[in-house]
Amino acid sequence: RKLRATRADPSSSVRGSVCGLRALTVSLTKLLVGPSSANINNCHGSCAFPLTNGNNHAILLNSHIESGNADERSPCCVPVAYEALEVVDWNADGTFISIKPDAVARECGCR
Amino acid sequence: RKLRATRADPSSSVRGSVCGLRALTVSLTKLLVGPSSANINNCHGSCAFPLTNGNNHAILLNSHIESGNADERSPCCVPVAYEALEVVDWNADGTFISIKPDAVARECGCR
Amino acid sequence: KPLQQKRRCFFQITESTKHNYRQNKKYTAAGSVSGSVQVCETTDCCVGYYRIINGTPKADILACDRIEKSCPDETCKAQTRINNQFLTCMCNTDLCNGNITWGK
Amino acid sequence: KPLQQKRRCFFQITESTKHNYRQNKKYTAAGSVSGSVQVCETTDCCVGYYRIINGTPKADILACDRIEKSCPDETCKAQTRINNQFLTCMCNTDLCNGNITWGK
Repeated sequence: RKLRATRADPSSSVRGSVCGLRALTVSLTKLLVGPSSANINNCHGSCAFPLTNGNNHAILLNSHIESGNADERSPCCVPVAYEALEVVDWNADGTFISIKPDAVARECGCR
Repeated sequence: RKLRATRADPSSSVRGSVCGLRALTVSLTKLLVGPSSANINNCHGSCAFPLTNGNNHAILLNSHIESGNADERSPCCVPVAYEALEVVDWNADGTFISIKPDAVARECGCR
Repeated sequence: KPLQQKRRCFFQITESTKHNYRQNKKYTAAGSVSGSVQVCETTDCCVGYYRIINGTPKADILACDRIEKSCPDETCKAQTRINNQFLTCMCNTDLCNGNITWGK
Repeated sequence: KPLQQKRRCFFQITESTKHNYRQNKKYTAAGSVSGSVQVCETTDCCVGYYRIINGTPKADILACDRIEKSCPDETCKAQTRINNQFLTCMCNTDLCNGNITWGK
């Protein structure tokens, strides 16, 4: 059910690594009581042709841009699936365990 | 259930328009038999502080970047909800009506 | 707005394969069909989609429009698609999708 | 690996509000509780989470660790959080989370 992708310029195949997941440990001490840090992962890499993990909108957008519309926002490598993170959060009454949804990236795609 | 967002530098409030949906008409003549063009929309705008349409991962990522990690991939304004597009597709046997899922952007967010 | 007669288009869908036929039967929802004519319910556009076999266009779909949404011409002017493997045409007069017209 | 005794931590959760108490009861899943002591099932870390009221830390949670995952110190060294409104400490010896220690 995916559209076929075409390209305008076959010479533009030189590119960085393809869009994918990379570990990223961030400090949480400014936002939360615990934990002090967590691996939330991040998405990095190219979304140029051929799109290996794009949906139909990204394929159509890439085709439009490769036809000469370079000013349009091009597909971006972003998380498309997440996991929750268990933390110790806080309110006026003290600290409490809380589940933060969509906090850890689990899968990347071109969107 | 969202994390509170904090910022490192209160002076960085000058920014472009906030991440949102914009119309985008693309030609489909290279990919499909019909229609000749369609409005698939696209997402444009800033994902800087304060994140109005980010999830917990984007909030944590922004906090990490504003703490001085400028080399990390920052949140990107991308479609987070789509509609399908009805088209006339083709195969070796001829042309046929087909529903392409996730072809038209309906909502944007920072991811 | 005065009472207007509904657009009439030629109707035909090939049975090249079960899959394509099943999909293209959706065109019957665009208006009531009797024989080879369809009376359009929600459009003023007739369309034709053709496969080119040995240089000759063979109609896969003739019907009231479902997806093009616009048809500025009175006759069904051929537009090539996918490296000249297919033709598309659309037009805005009664039974205008029976013949492809060429050139400007 | 020789048979080892499981880590024992002080256990306490406040009933400041129903919401916070209901959430913090999840700490009982980290090990069996008898009185004010918990025997940890899956961790060697004890933790303490404190709110600072009028300059004095008040324990909200004392328990076996669920979320910190690492505890290099033998004593429970105070770490301030959220503009000194809260304290966190974690440690890796039996009943080490009964007292906060300060400084390096």
